[in-house]
Parts: sequence; C-alpha cells; structure tokens
Amino acid sequence: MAIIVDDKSRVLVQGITGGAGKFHTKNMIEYGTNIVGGVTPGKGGQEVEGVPVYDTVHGCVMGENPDVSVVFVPARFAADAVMECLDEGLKRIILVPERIPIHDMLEVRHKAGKAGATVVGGNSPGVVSPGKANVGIMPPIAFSEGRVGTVARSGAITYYLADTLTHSGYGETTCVGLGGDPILGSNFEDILRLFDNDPETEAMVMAGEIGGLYEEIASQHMSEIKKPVIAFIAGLYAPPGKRMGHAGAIVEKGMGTAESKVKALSDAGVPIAKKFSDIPKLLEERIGKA
Amino acid sequence: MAIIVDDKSRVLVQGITGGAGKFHTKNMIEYGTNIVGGVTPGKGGQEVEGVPVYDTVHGCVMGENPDVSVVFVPARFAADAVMECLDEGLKRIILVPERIPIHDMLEVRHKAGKAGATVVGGNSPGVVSPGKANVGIMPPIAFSEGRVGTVARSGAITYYLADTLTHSGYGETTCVGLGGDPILGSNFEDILRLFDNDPETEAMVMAGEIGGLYEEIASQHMSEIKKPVIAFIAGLYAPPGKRMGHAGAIVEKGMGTAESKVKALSDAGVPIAKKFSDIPKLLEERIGKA
Amino acid sequence: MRLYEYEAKEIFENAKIPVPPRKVARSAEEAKTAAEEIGFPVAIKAQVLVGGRGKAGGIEFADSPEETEEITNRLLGLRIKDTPVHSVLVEKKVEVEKELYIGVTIDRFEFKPIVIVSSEGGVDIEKVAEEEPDKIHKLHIDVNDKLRSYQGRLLASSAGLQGKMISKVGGILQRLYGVFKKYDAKIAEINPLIVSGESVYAADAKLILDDDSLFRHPELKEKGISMRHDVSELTEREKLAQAEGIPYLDLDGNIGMFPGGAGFGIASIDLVKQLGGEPANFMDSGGGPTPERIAKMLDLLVDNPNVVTIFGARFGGISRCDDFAKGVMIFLEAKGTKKPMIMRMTGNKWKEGMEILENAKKERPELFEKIEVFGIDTPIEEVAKRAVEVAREEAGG
Amino acid sequence: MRLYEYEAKEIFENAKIPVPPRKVARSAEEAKTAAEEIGFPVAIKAQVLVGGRGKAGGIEFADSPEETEEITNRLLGLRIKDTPVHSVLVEKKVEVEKELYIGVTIDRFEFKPIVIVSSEGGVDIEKVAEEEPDKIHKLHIDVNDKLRSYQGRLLASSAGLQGKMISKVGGILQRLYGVFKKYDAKIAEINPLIVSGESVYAADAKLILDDDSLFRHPELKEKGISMRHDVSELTEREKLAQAEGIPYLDLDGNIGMFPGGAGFGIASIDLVKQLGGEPANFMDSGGGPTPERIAKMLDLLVDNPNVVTIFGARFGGISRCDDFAKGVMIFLEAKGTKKPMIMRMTGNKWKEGMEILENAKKERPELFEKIEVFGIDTPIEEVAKRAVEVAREEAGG
Repeated sequence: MAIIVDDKSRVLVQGITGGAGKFHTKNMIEYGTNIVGGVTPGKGGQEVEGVPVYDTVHGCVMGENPDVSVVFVPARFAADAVMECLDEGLKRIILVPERIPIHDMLEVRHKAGKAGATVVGGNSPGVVSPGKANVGIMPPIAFSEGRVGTVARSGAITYYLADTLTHSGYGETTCVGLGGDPILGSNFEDILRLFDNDPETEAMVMAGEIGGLYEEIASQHMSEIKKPVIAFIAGLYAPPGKRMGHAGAIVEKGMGTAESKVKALSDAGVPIAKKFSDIPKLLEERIGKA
Repeated sequence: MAIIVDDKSRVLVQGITGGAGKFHTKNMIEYGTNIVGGVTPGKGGQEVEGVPVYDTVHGCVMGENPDVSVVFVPARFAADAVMECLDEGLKRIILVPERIPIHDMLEVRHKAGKAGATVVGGNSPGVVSPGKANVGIMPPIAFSEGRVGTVARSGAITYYLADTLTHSGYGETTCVGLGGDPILGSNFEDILRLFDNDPETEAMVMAGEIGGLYEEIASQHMSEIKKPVIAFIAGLYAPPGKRMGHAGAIVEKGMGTAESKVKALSDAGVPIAKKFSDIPKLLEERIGKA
Repeated sequence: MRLYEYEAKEIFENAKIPVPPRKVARSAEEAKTAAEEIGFPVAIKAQVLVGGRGKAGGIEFADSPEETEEITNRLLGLRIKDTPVHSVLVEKKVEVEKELYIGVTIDRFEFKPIVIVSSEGGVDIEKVAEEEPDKIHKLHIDVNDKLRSYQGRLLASSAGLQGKMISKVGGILQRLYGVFKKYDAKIAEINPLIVSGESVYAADAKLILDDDSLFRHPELKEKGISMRHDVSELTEREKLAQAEGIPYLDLDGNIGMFPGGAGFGIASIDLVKQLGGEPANFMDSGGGPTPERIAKMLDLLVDNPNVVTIFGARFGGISRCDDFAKGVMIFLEAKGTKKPMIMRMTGNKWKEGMEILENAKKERPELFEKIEVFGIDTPIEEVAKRAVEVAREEAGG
Repeated sequence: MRLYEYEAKEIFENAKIPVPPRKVARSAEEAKTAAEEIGFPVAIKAQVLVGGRGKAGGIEFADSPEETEEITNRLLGLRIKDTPVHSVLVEKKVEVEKELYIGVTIDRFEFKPIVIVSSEGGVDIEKVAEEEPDKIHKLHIDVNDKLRSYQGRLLASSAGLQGKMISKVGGILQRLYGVFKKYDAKIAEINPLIVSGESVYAADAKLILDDDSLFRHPELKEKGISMRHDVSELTEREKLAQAEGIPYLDLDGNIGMFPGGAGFGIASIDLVKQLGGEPANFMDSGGGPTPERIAKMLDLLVDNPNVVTIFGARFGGISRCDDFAKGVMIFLEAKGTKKPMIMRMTGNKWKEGMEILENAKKERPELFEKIEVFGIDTPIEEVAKRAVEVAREEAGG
C-alpha cells in the first residue's frame, strides 16, 4: 500500500503536450507509473510517449478511466484543470504549476472539500510511492521503498528527507510534496490522516517552513493522528519577513514564524528534528531500528 | 397543530416601519398573531404597534427569539431579507413583496435549500392557520378552523378556497399562499409534505394556474404524499400565452398550459375540481361529510 | 423585456462575442450607405420583437446597392405577426460551414441556469430537440458559479467540435453565460452560431431580460436601450391598458371582466365560461389598487362596444373593499351607468365598501339602476351566474 | 503588490467608497496649488509603500499655502524606513467624530475571505485586537459569495453604529469587499474610516494585490498602476537580484549560499548556522533554472566582498544537474575562480553534471583549484560542514 498513488493508479496528465508535460510524462513512464491518458484542449487524437491525448477530462475518463491526475498546465489555468477533474469524479489531483492565483485556490479548496477530493499543490514537486509510482517532477534517485511517509512544503526538502530516510535504511512508503504556494489544496493534517490509514506506513515526517500557517493548523489536529509524527521546520535562522497590513495581523496574531511553528508542534507533542540527521535518531526511538 | 405558523409562532416582521408593514402588523396582532419584533435598518429602538423594532435580524433574534419572519421590504431587498433570516437560523420565511428579481430567487432557493428552511412567496398573500395565526396580508373573514389544508399560487384564489371550505363546513387547518412570482421559494409538494405530516390536516386542496411548471413538478411527487389531494387549475379558458425563445421550449417541451397541468395531475391520480363548488363534493368522497 | 437583435448584438460584441460587421438602418438610403460601407453581399434583416421572422420573409440577401434599397423598402413595408418593421439590420453575409445553436436560460424544473448547445443550429432547433434529443447537450450551472472554461469546452466538444474550435466556441459559451448573468437575463441565445473557416460568428442574437431586475441595469439606458412594452401584437385597448400599467387582454365575448385580486382574473374567466358566458377580456387589478386605478379599469370595460354587462368581484386582501367602492363611485360619477354591473364584495373592509355604495345609492339612485352588489353570503358562483344571465338578456335585447 | 495610498483611493472612489477631495503632488509648488484648490486645512501625506508612516512623521496638516510648501519640502526630504518619499498626497482635512477600522483579507486558517470591523480605528488597531478582542467584529464570507448588504449592516451595527450610519457603513463594507474580490486582493483596508456628521470618509486606503493574479488585471495599467517591486528596503545587491527575478536577501555572514531547488534556500541557512557558519545571503533558484541564471546567481555571490566561500547544493528535480554544471562553467569561464566553492550535486542528471565538471577540470585545471564537488554518496550535512570549515580558514587567513 501507499497513499495517493500506487502501482494500481491510473494516471492522467493534464497539459501533456506542453514541454514540461511531455518531459515528465516520459520520466514517469520510465519509473513504471501507469500513465493512461493525457488532456490538452484542441489536441485530442494525438499521442505523447504512446499515451492517448484527449480534448477534455470527460473524454479521457470515458476512454481510459483514470483515478489520479497530475496537472502541468500554466498557473492561470490550474484551477480550471482541478475543477474539470472534480466534475468528472476524480478524487486525487496533483498540482505542479506554481504561483496559482490565491483566490482561485480558495475556490479549488471549496469545491474539492465538497467533493471529498485530495488536491496536492500548487507548486508541488509531486507524489512518489517508491517502487510503485512517481507522479510529478521528482527525480527517483533519492527514493526507496520503506516504512516512513513524508510530507513537505518544499520540493528540495522532500528530496533531502527521502535521501536521509533512504540512507538510514528506513525508506519511504510515500513522499508527498505539499507544495510551496501560499494557498495549497491540502494541509499537512490531510496528508497525515491518509498515512494514518495506510497499513504500511509506520511513522511520518512532516517538513514545514517559515511563512503561512500550515504547521500551526496541523498542530491543532495532532491528537487525531495515531502514528508517530516527527517535524522538521526550515527557517529557524531566516531573517524576519515583512508584515502585511493590519487585517492579517489581527487574524494571525504573530503566527507564521519558525518559532511559532516549532512551539505549536512541540506543544502538540511532536518532536522536532533540527537537522536532517536528527530524523533517523527520532525514528529509532519510536519505531525501532531501521 | 397547523403548518408553518400556529399559536406558538413568534413572528418577526421585516420592513415593519413601512406603510404595508405597519398596516398589516396591526391586522396580524388584531387576529391574535404573536408578533414579537420588527426589523428596519436604521430604525432600531422604535416601536410599531407596541412591537420593538431592531436594526438587524440578528438583534431581533437576540432580543425576541422569533421563529417565523414575514417580509414586507421592497422586492429589490427581498432576497437579502431572506438570507439575513437564514443566517440567523430562522426556518420559516414568508415573502409578501411581488416581482422579486428571478436571479435573486434562484439564490434564495439555493441557500434556503442548504439551510433546510421553508420560504413561501414572493408575491405570497401569506399563511393563515385559522384561529391560531394570520401571517401576511389576508383578510381573516374567509377562514375558519377545520380539517383541510390549502395551498394556492394566487391570493384571491386562496380566499375563494377558504370561502368554499368554510361555507361547506370543512374549514381549514392552514391556508398557504404559495405566491404569484415566477420563481418561488417553495413548490407545491414542499407544502403538501408539511400538511402530510400535520396530524390535524385530513386532506389538501392545491390550486394552480397557467404558466410556470409548479403543477407539473408537483405531479411527479404525488406518490410521496399519503393524504388525499384535490387540485384546482385556473386558466382552462385563458388565451394562449406567448412563447419565450427556443431555450425555454427545449427544456420545457409544451408544459405550462392548463391542459398540461390537468393532465399531469390527473395522470398522477389527483382529482381535478373544475369549479370551487366541486371541491366539497370531491372532499366528501375522500374524507366524509363535513 | 426582449431586446432587438441589434441591441443584443451590441451587448454581445461588448462581451467579446464575435458578431459580423453590421449597421442599423431606418430607410433604404441608410441601408444602401451601410451596405456599401460593409461590403457586399449583405444580409438585410427586419428588426422586430417577435419570432418567426425568417419564415415571414423578414430576412433577405443583397448583392448590390440597388438590391439593398429594393429589399429594405420591401422589409420596411412588411408587417410580421401584425408588427410593423421600423428598422433593418444590414449585416455582412457570412459563409456558412456549420450552424450551431447555443443558449442559456433558467431551467424551471431544477431552478438553475442551464446552458444548451446543439450541433444542429438554425430555425428548426426545437424540432431537433423533439426528434433527435441526443443532439442537444445541456449543462446546469450552480447559481453562484460562473461557467468555467472547461465547461464551455466540454459542451463544445460534446457538440462535435474539434481542434481550436473547442476552445473558441467554449469561450463564446463562457461569455454568453456572463451576459446572461450580468444582465439578469431570462434567455441569452445565439441561433445560429456560424462556423466559417477559422472564425465563429453570432449570426442572430436573442436576449430577453427580467423586467423585475431592470432597476439594477441603469447602464442599459446609457446604451440607448429603454424599457419597452411588447406592443407588437396589442389591440388599441390593450395598448391603452398597458400605458396605465394594467394587465389586460381583449377576448371575444361580451361580459366585461372586472375581477379583484391578482390571480383571480384567470379563474374568473374559467368561471364565466363554465357557466355559459363569454368574457370580453382578461384583466388583473394587481395588489392593492387605488380607487383611481379601479375607475380606470372600469373605463376600459365600459368603452368597449362588445361589452354588454360587467361582472365584478373583489375579495379584499391587501386591497380594501372601501377603496374598491370609492373607485366604482369615481367611475360612476364621471361616466354614469350605461351597462349593467353585477358585483360581489367581500374580505378586507367589505362592510365599509357596501356602506359607501348604499349611501351613494340613497343620494343618487339613478346611478345605480343597473347595478347589483352582493356580499359575503352569496357565493361567487351565484353572482357569476347572475352576470351571465344579465348578459344574455342584454345581448338578446 | 502594494498600491500607493493615492492609487488605492482612486480605485476605492471608482467603487463609490467616499474619499476626501485630494491630489498627488511631486513638489512643494504642486502641493501648494493642490491645497489652494482643495481649500484649507489640508493633510499632507508622504506616499510610500511601507507601514508606520504616521509614527515616522510622514503625515502633517497645513493651514496655509506657506505651511503647505514648508511641510511638503520636509516630507519630500524624508526617508521612511529607508524609503525615499517621491510624492505627497494633499487632502482635505476631515473633522473626526469617530474613527473606525474596516478591512478585508484572507483568513489563512479557514481559507475564506474575512471582513473585519472595529469601532476603535486608528493606528493602534492591532493593540485593540490584542487587548480588547471584543471590539473586533469578524465575518467570514463563502468564497463564491459576495458580501450582502445585510452582512454589511450586521457588522456596522455590531461596531456600535446607529441610525443611517448602519446602512452607510454597511454599504461601504460591501463595496470594499467588491474591490477585494474584483482586484484579487490579499488585503483591502481602510484605517481609519472617519465618521464626520452625516458623512463617512476613507481617510487612509491600503490595497495589496496578489502578484500572481495581476495577469487578470490589464485595467490597472490603464489606470497608470504598473507592476512594481517593493524596492523600498532593498540593498543594491538585492535590487540587482530582483531585476534578474532572483529571490535574494543580504545577510551578515561570509558564506555565499548557492542552494538549488526552491525551498531549500531557507533550510540551507539553518544547516550552515547550526554547523557554526554564517550565511552571507538567502537565495532561491526557483524551479528549473537555466545555465545562464545559475551563472548570474554565482555572479551575485562572487561580487559580494563579504563572501569568502561559496556553498552550493543542487538536488535535481524539475531542474537538471547538467544545466547546473553548465551554469557553473559559464560563470567560471567568464569570471575565473576567486573564492572557494564547496558543492554537492545529486538527483536529475547528476552523473552528467559531474562528468561536465570533471571533463572541464581536465581541460582547464586552473579554474578548479578552489572547487570541491561531492555527489550522492556524501550527505549534505558533510558537505555543509566542509564549507563552514573552508570559510573559517579563509576568514582566518
């Protein structure tokens, strides 16, 4: 098992005929990911890397019955791409484009919430279930099959987490790139819940960073998560960012700093790894040696 | 018992300081209706007929705990008036203003549906539960306590139905003015279901008329209604109305005429009263003598 | 309120829906100049607010200035369904490769906006809907949502479009939906939408707005689009009533219908018909008419030579029977009694109304010679029967 | 993107939010003319894109032309938080009866727009929020909804307004929310909103837009509002980086940070700090940088006199290590090696990247004297340790 994607996943690539879409479709297929179809409006009937292209998600659903979509369209079309999937009943959508308009993402969250769907990203590097499926843009080199699930806001940190888990021998069940955009499709706790229900995952590492409130929000849901969670927060030494108006400050009251995140998670009982090399040590205390 | 309003109803009057609001508040109180408060923005603190006026529905809910609202504001503010009630948890709202914008009413239906609220009107003459409460603009003269519930699109026909039932000795549990506007807050079947669950109501009379599709829609729900229903359709001899574009015709395919309504309801097993005087005869066959 | 084709096309064009080059003309001379500017061949289309224009010969094509003048003169002399033609639209003739139908309206079953697309556009779209329903593609839109581009593309693709046409027509659907919402429309329709090579054009344009939302659209006035009543098919008396804001229709009979209370107008016709009478009109007083309005309603009836008897009924609700009686008196004092009036009053202030008429009768009995007024104790069907009886006597006599 | 007060006020005014009469001035002369047109007394307000203007002396009042000139000259010479003042807003001084705060932003806990109103407006609104939270009234709006008039009234009434002010301020809230949605804003704020007799005025105006949505707003350009980077507090090198579109911040240390992959920039600073090193900068390569961009990133570091050693790391994902290596070569060939570079490469095409550098080293070993490159087998923390060590040696030597 794994979460979001596995060897049974039937993956649709939205924006498959674009440069990034083509390039990563090739890589994903090489990894063994089951890419069943692509969508680019107006290019229906073509093929990319042997994968049939459709004009609409509806067409692809009729023809290929996908259950996961990975989105490579430009940011301004990303919200539409998600909603098209939601209308066709897809429940797992991974958004690679970055800098998606924030009001669009509010709408995406609203609609995905009603549909009970998991939207990962924007600015997600993708989701990798090592040995099963690689959906997104992550290089497979760092990943190995194993026991720990990871979820990180940044792509590079996702690699380093996998690198650390692979080298220490724990390996990964699934690595989820939550995404770097300001308004994301999923929160940490949404992904942690999926791991909690995945029989193969024994513990989770979540990696946050300064800015945003995702780590603070996650800390409020930690009592719902049964398996051990370890947190890593980037930006402990980052220069203080700029403040944005009173309205934000009134609502957020000093949250968003690395300190606030570390405190919120610590208070919720989550151990903090200060360096990547702390992670295997903390895991060993919780789920035994690798 | 009765439906929508009874002697325990705590009624709020929106637009209470306007001419119609004042006039009918007086009449409603005279009937014995329990009017607990009024709302007119900017006039909070005043009194109308001894009823305290609030600036907002929220204020009135805090102060007087109403459970029904009757709306006398101008049509252009009617949708807002309903939504203000829905936000404050009121579940029964009666819309007297006529010619409410149709797109507004689509929004009202959407929001009321989510809230599980009953919105009657626009262009409703109100709801009367004889001997208990009179909420709206109907003269009490025609009504008497009894066994039959009525629901009619037109105010005048509501009076004539009550007149008929009163004179024939059946009397009424509640008389609902569904409203004359094109897009209404409730359908016939919504009201019939309420009567079906009201222990005092033994049978229902629904009065429709040419135009709109409410009678056709009701005919599709008749199997859900357990108590006897008698229908009266006005407009059997009306000149044919004008058609409106292809789009409507494609969707509606010839519905909306008196013939279509009579046929739909007859096919659903509902007996049709051609004249008011047919109603007591049809009732006698179903629920015995008056 | 229905807009003229040229008004709807201006709104569509502002919303970036492609419309062929065109110009309104009110004379053959204007049409010729317009056609020369646009370039031949041109379509010349009668501008009326009724349907069936094509079948009535209201659309023709011209290849030359002479032909343009000739056709325009013919069209400006035409009456379509009794509607005179005051202007024509001179429009570049577009090569037709494919005709689609696209429309947005309110689905009155589902209480949601609905978008409709068909690959078979043209005048016979309703026949297509009837005979080949699978050629009609529909999509409901939630009332708070806009039509998203993928929804437009899905509809366009369902209608058999391919390649770039999918996004092109999809975009037009989005914008048509935008117009529908922005202007509080009841219908926004393009039939046909013409595919011509790489281009798409709205060859016709129908936009019907919700009269009750016009207060939200002062911008229409700025566009020169003013509130109009659909006067096309009205009789002189109907126009008179409309000018007073009274819903009124002439019928073929001889009983002047003077009902009270919105909604009872229709039922009273059924009642008289079922009792063997023939109503001369439909009328709706609206809620709470003033005495002046009551008097005007009576004027309309008494001035109608077909009317031999007036049947009146007032069930006072929001309206008051004393106002009703006052209105009757205004009328009687101004016009006297010429035709019998059989009336019933009940409901709000009915006793006061009766009193007003009884007192007036004592003062001026001559005005009441042909008037019978009943109260709550006489059922409405009895009163109607009496009216039918009197009418029969009057007509016979 | 934050707008200047005068830009925001123009947008607010177009949305029918009342704003006092005012004019932008770029010199004392212009300010004087403006003040005379508007009428005394006037407020003169420095136009800058940073907060805390009031406390920094950026707002003054003038009663005469002379005072206007004098104050304007002083303000135009001011630097507020290191930002020069290029213009002032001359504005009619409004009698203050009551100061409110109103604002709309996105609640990042609930992922919904939130409207905030306080009866205690003015500069200390955050203190009010902290100390008297019950004076702050909030309302979430569903993402597909507009702010309805009753919601505006409810907020206004909660804030203690009475009578006609309820609908007046409620209406302003509706329109402020409309601006927030229409312009894809992150924040739309009026602090203070001044109640003055029967009137209400937006005395200040803050509008911060979502940079990622600006493509939807070509109308801003038509208003003369162009994309600006917030250059107020930037160092020269930061400005240079911004011009190249590279997220970059100067820090106090001596290790030039050359991280790869969006997001690792921040983590690499923590890493170096925890190992006892001092980063000289923050930098973010963005996803998939070209070799040219890589070279420009290195330029920024090597040109910084504080930098004694460069620490580079590339985990190829969407980016490719061969591109990274190519970028390093472009830089080396143009600028040579002056400062030690300790780097790690792994991920997408890391072997190809290593090969490029090894081949280059064979050809031009002199360029590689101070360069150490590690691959996948050396953990990142080891490489960082080595960089900290080298930097210490360099700084000491």
